[in-house]
Amino acid sequence: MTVYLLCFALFLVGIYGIITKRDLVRIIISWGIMGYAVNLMFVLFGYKNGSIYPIFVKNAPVLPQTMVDPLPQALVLTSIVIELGNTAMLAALAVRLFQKYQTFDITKIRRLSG
Amino acid sequence: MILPFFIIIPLLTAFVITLISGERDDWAVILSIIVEISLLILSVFCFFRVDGTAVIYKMSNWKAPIGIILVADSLSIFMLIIVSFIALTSLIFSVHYIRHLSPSWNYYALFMLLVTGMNGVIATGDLFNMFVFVEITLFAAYALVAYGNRAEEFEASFKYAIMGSISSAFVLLGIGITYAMTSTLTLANIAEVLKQKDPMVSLWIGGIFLAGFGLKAAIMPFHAWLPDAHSSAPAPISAMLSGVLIKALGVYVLIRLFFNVLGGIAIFNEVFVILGTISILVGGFLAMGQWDFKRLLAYSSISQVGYIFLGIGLGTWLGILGAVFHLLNHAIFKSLLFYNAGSLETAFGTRDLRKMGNVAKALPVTSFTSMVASLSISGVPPFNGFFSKLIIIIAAIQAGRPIYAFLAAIGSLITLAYYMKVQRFGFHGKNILQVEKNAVSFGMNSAMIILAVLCLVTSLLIVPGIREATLDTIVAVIMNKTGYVSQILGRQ
Amino acid sequence: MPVESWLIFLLSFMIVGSIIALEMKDLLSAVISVGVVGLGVSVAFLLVQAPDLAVVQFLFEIFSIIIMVRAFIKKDYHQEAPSKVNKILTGVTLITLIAVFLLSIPLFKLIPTFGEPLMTTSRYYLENGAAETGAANIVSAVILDYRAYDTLGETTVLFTAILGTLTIIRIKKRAKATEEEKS
Amino acid sequence: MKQTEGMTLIVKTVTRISVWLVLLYGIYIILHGHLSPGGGFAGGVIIALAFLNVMLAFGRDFIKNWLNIDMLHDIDSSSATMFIAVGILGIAFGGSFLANFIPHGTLFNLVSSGTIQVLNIVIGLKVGMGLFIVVWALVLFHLDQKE
Repeated sequence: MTVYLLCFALFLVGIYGIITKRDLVRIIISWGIMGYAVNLMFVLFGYKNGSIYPIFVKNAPVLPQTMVDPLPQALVLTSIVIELGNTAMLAALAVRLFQKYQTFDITKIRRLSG
Repeated sequence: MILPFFIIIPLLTAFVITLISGERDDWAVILSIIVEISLLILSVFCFFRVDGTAVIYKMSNWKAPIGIILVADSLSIFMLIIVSFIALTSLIFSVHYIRHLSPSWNYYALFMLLVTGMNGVIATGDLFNMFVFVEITLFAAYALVAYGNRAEEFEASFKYAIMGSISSAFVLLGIGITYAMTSTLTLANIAEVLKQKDPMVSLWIGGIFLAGFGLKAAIMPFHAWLPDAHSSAPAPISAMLSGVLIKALGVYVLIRLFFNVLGGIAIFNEVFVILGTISILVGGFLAMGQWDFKRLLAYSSISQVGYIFLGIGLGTWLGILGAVFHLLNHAIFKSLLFYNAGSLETAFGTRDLRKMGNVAKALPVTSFTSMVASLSISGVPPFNGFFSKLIIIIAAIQAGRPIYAFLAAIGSLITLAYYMKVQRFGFHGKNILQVEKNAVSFGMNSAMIILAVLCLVTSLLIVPGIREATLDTIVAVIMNKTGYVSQILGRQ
Repeated sequence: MPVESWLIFLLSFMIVGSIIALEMKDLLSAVISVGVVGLGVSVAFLLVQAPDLAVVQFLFEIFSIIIMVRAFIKKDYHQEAPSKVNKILTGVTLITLIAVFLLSIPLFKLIPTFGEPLMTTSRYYLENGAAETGAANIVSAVILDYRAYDTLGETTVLFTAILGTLTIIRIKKRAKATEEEKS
Repeated sequence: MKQTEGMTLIVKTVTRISVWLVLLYGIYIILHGHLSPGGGFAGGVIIALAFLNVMLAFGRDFIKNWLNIDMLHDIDSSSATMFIAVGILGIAFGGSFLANFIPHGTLFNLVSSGTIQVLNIVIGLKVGMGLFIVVWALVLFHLDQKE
């Protein structure tokens, strides 16, 4: 149970980063940290004590009962790729914003009224 | 059997557009319009074929808990019709409009991916799959919001991207915890397993999903990103965002999760009612003070979505009927208003109501259709807005909550006030403005006329004869909460 | 139980690493230290018997560092001291986040304890995954046969991200390349 | 070889050998996706890193004529279309979308798990080309910045 709490703490560190930090790069970084925390927690849900990776090997027959849960691993593989796509788009947006506003400070990027 | 084609066809078009994309984008335009028309016909055909029971399609030939299933009951096909219809009108509108910004095939490929994402979210019966298709829709929306290459658009798109990523992180956290508790991902199985768990689990999962998908539906506490994103996007895209995206990604998913999966817990219904009413009032007040036409429309979207949440939160038959009907109406007249803003922008190059003048003579179609849209959004009798708001208010009174009914009525008056302001300044103002010759093309005008006609036609849905065939089947799906689960598990 | 104690050590290392990453003055070192946290996640995947994920996380971590460094390297940008308003905001957020953390402890008790997952559906994958799909690596079998539709969504997400990045950075396919030649 | 672009001579000679090994390793990971850890995604990134390695070592102009960038775009979109084509073939032969209709062959040997292997190769191509295009776009973007 403590492992899940530590993952949730890492998630909260990410939220802390997004709320308090002012420049774009740190916001992208803290979103990355949130993504790591969620992915890790998802895989930790699937771990079974004393069991091995879910790959059958030719000459070492392994009982399926002694294998880890493969489903969270498949889903987290997808969410890691989603995380990379998101980082790429946020980085592209931040670069264009720097080109237009000459700063990364989100408080100075205030062209939108209201 | 037709269900997967709602995702395959637009996805294949997006890939083919990127393959054949040359210098000019006319190929992309023709292809996407043909595809959109075929999707619309397909969805209307499906709506009358499905007779109340859910149609199940097993992906890659595996049963429900093992593989992924696509589920289509009348609620999801109703949403598919709205998505394809508004997408069709947006495409017709953007043929000429996008030539002003920067004509290239990217726009049409991303538009097709946006439609794929929404169709995927609506059709799927699997929790993680819904998350993946929500991500596709959001990525396409970020790129399209930043399509105009101006500084405000990058700023709006960055803020939208950050809010979207935070909500996706919450949704993924929710999916993780749901999987840990129920160890299955199909919505029907989750619902069945959650019944045996202690209710604290459902509350916790519901809370996280409310935070995640509430952010996408821009309910009151999470509405901050919507005015920036919807006002600085190109007009057809903000029509898609306001009219359809916050409904398909926000309202539809919350209905599916909180009614069919979690079985309509009383506390969350109460939360919907309270948040909905706050959205109506605050959205209305904020819209009063706006002079930028598109920002005013964005704020009014928040308050109109508040009506939908009020209707759903009541949980009674009439409340849900009003909410579903208002969902359809709002998609129509809000898209129409954004098209009007777009045509004003191309004609006069400004969105500020104070600078606009006597548009009635210069752009007759735009001013007439915007009058129709303003009347129907503020609930003037012959138009559709009046009936849906009336049903919600009556439902609130019947459900024994006169305060919310009263606040909803006030909200409707506020809407009337700021739309009259739009009409007085925007369309019948004093200063004469010269307009470029045929700035507003035939395509833009025809899109506006189609939607204006629809504002009148949809008010016929209230007639008892037609209502049974259409709206009642949808409300029946939402009302018998566990019906969805038993149909899917029953007919594996 | 070595695995749990190793994980607790690794997770606390990651929390400290990410706090350092956020508080660091220079942008580039912030990006690098988040990269270290990402590699920590990859090691944690190895501990939890997920080799597939460790490889993918490791490689994608390298790629996100390359993209971030490539995007932010040339920006000589120094950060001013945080204003008074910002200090109050940080204080308030810290208190609320700690409160949320303490409130969520009873909720995390509801989850089955670490190490005993209730594997109702995935028991099916393990028992007849190799027979039905013919793949020895069950994770690949799940990704590409049982839930192939997820992976189709996945490739579309990557395709949209790449198309979106190109649209935002305004690289049109052929037009840009020819223009480059001329200029 | 003009010495102006890219890194020092040592790096260039080493990369000239190591790039082919890295590419070979990436293809190995993709082909053995259903037997050993890693698969389409991991192998694709390795291929993208191999191209990146060449770009860093030999400089931008070398990579432009060594690797036709527009061809990468076409491979990217055509491999995505192939993924859907395999899915539609699944409808035709295997009953429903993305069904595994190719016979599975015997366990543990190389060509064995029907569409899983085909899809692995398609994803490997897609991820490899796509990710390199993203980095190439950022490079091109910085090129404009300088002018």
